Amino acid sequence: MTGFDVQQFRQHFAFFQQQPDWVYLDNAATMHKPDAVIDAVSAFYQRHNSNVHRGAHRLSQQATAQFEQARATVAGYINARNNHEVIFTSGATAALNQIAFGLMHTVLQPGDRILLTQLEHHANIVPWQLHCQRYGIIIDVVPLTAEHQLDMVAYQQLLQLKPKVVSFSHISNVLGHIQPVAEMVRQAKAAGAITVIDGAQGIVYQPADMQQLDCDFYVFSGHKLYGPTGIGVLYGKSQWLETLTPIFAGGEMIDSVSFINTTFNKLPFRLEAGTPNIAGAIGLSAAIDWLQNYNIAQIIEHKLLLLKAFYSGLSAIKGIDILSLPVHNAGIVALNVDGQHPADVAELLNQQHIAVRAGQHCAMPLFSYLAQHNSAQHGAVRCSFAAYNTLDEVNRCLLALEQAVEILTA
Amino acid sequence: MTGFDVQQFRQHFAFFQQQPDWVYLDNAATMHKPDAVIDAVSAFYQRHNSNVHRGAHRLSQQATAQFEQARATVAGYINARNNHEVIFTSGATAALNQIAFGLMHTVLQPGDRILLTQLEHHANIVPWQLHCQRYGIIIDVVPLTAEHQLDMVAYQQLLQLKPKVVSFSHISNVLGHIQPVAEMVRQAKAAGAITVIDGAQGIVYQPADMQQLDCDFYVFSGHKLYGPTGIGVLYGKSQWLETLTPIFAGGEMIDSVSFINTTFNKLPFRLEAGTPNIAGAIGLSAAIDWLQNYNIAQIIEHKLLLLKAFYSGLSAIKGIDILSLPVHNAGIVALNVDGQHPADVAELLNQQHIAVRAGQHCAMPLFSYLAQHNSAQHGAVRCSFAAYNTLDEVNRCLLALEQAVEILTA
Amino acid sequence: MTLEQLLADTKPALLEIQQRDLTDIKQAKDWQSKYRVLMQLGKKLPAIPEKMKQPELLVKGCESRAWLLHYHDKTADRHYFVLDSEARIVKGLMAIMLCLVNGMTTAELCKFDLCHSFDQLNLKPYLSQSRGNGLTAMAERIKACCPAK
Amino acid sequence: MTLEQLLADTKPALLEIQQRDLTDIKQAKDWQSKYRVLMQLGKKLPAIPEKMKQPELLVKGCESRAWLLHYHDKTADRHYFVLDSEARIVKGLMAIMLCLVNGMTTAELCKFDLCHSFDQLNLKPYLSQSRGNGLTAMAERIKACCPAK
Ligand SMILES: Cc1ncc(COP(=O)(O)O)c(C=O)c1O
Ligand SMILES: Cc1ncc(COP(=O)(O)O)c(C=O)c1O
Repeated sequence: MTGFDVQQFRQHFAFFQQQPDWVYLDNAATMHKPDAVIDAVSAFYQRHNSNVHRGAHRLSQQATAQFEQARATVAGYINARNNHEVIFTSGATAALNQIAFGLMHTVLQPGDRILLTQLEHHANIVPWQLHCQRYGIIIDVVPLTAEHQLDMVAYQQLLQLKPKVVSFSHISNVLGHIQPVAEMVRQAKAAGAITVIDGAQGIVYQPADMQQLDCDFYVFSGHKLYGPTGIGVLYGKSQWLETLTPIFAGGEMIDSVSFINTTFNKLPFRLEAGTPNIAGAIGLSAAIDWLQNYNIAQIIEHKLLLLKAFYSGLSAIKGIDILSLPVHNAGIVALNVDGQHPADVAELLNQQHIAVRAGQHCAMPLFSYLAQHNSAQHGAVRCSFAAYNTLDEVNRCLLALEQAVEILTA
Repeated sequence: MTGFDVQQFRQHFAFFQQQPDWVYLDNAATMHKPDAVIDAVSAFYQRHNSNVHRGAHRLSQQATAQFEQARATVAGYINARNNHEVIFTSGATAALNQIAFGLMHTVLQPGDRILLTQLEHHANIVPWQLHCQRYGIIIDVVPLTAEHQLDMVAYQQLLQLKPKVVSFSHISNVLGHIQPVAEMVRQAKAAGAITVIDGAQGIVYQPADMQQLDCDFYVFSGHKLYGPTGIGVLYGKSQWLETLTPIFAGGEMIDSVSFINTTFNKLPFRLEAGTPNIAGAIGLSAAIDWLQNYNIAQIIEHKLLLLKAFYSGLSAIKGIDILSLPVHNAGIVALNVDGQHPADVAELLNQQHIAVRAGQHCAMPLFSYLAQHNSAQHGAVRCSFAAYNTLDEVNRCLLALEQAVEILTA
Repeated sequence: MTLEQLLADTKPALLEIQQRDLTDIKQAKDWQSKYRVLMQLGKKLPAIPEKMKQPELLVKGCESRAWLLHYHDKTADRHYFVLDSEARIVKGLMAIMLCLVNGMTTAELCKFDLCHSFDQLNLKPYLSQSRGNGLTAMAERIKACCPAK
Repeated sequence: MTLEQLLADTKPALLEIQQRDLTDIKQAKDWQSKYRVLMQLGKKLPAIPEKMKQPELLVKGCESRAWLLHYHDKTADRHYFVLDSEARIVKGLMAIMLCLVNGMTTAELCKFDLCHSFDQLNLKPYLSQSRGNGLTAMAERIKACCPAK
């Protein structure tokens, strides 16, 4: 019994009234938005719409104040040292690209090494690959153990190769496994590396404390944290944000422009070229404000209950191969039905109005590893749970899965 | 007398009911949003919210269909040859950066030249500068005539230097002058150059026809076209979009990923890494759908009426120095009060609830040119008119300006 | 295995689907029955041997892979296709698609409206704009065999 | 012109502003009167000579430029400032800011709440988060003269 009232929580989401037939378990892809977020976005457009940082008029000054307040809200939520350590981007992918692009030349030189892991999302692989190939930088990869956990012994050994940058995800978007990020940052720092955390899934599970974690960069997307699409956060320590070469140049990010020479503005503006997603930032901060009405520990407990019920239900269905571990799991379960293509399983769930995702979940390197050990050569079905999911929905999903297995193996 | 009913048009904007005291003439910075746009964004979140291109479930398929329909709407509006020639970005600035970054190496080689103009927005200068400096590419600049028009003789001469890329704005965001883009594209193509048009202001004045203009790239921002913030459009001919190196790498834009090798997906996905601004794209297409209820020729005529009234009122105020020409003007007027700092003028207008912008409007090179010829060394006050502005508002602005002059010159 | 053989093997399968299964699908009482039929369809088509699955035949759908082989009998102006997919339901749906277009002339193929036909079979939702199941991609690839005007 | 001279010239100007103009502003009947006073304030402050306007003194506001000189009398622990701005209204507002903080000790400066004081003068709207008029930037720069804990 948790103190968390899921029915009360659910009432904040118009989506569930609009789509009462559906059980939405594709939360790792994107989350639904509480009314507070939708209303904040509408209210901005209806009452305060203006461009920011530019206005000689009060409307623009008010819009700017709201936008900067949104930055302060995010900074407060992740306990940044300074508001200007929060850079608004269009999403986690954009943020990771800014980091990878921005560290080339300035920090990373030909022959240097960086360290990633086998379970990263493509957004934390491809940006590095593209630039590293071009500049002659070597990428090492932390392998997994038989339990699909990061191999921490190998991690320590790879750190001895003195990578200049170590970048890893807080929580795997496929398996749901919570990585030991605090320990990983500590070891990486001891080895002298810059640490980058892909928090796209992590921030949803639990607010991350930048001063405590003490990583150099942390990124996430608004749309996965009850917020709007098109907005994301690049947190960085001032020193490193100052070092990054901006990936975008334009309006507000420069200080003076001539055809001879251009100088950059200070943080956060130097990394926010052009008109930002003002309504997006305001919507994200509304999401955070709203979320803080709830006790995060109770939400975690509620999700744990769902997870337990799901695992125990799964064990009663024949031929289910579960790729995710139940411990240190943030509420994401990857699974397969023995010998069946995950697309077929997902399609039969879809017919029963259970929304899940099937495939390789933008983590092909992880699946090429998993394929050696499991029935995962075609990817997996992923059920991802959010705070607004109920035990009843877990049961509906289990029943639908049973039905799917029956049809597939008839 | 135009057939355009501005009061009816205005009723679609909640903003004017919410802020009845204000005369908003900062439309070149951002425009207000009709209810249709705000409602479309809310409705997406309330009813259809899901991630796109990924779903094994119908919710995601519906969201994808809406997102792709938005692309089709934009493509139709600009008469693109193919829907996939429309790439969604976070704004015009992002689009211009993608082009500049993407042409380096693939098209532009050390020693090559590109051609810009003296009146570009920073977003069409700094991205080129940054990459060109690094790769040893030479930037030439089309100068202005005494009337602050592009010097077309000089343009032809500079084209003889065989620039590989020519990039210019459709409409100056400072002066409002409509450039002879069709002729400029024709000449640039005859000289063998790739043509890029910064349509951030142009698309607001008039839908641009890609097949008729036949430029290679055209970019604009949603928020200046009655749409949401955080969304923009990069139009490009398929051939050139295929050539661009993606500035962002990530989820959907790749085809297969391993730590050894990664291959890109086809258009439009290869240039849209990560979760796009789904609600933003849907909002922009709602703006276009809504706008098409009106006759664009009548809107242009209405704006011309406003402009005429404004110019004739200005001529009655002593000491006004107008930088913009009234002919071929899209509804943007840059001016100064003799000997006064534009920030002071704008502040006195602000006190009277007239929202205008003062400064260099992200076009410093233009102002360093204008400063040699005019009272413009500190920038200018910019009054920019939209279809929803009324003659009454023009008059209120003129009265306020008179009052400001009186106070400043007392 | 040669293309000729594959084409030859595909023909009777399509005939059977057309004559029996399509009616079954159209008349299925519940979704379960419909899916049971769909999943059988795929099995009836011959599989494309692994070594014939050249990368350029791959039809990119996001979540499952499929392959398409095209043969144009120029003398008779007839288009023939063979396809395969990793996922059974998708393969079943693609088999139906194949039934509808196999043996068409260029003119027929060009004006053929797949969406409409799927609609009549109560299968329209599968032809959404999503690339999710690769079905739309397959439809596009088939259409692309129709020469540009 | 030296910093000493500038400081010396600034002092009486600030005194006059403090004693006369601030009350005028507070009691202004309409915005026009308030602005007429504001615009006079700037004129009372001595201008910083062009050649003393070093780039590092520039306070970046988006729409008009301003410069700040800081002098810390370490013996008496007093902070003194001189400023200039291209725009008259902004300069007037900054002059008020200066009145409030000139001659403060480090401790006083650190705990000084500019926003609150502006509020009392009915000038709060000018200290928004906007960098538009450079006023907030100036306030931040003044505060930055206060050593970090
Ligand atoms: C772990 C992880 N990293 C990065 C991303 C990319 O996020 P976005 O698509 O919002 O840019 C995702 C989401 O798909 C993710 O789960
Ligand atoms: C001509 C021109 N180009 C580019 C831009 C940049 O647009 P955005 O800030 O929306 O990226 C603007 C708007 O400020 C503009 O007026």
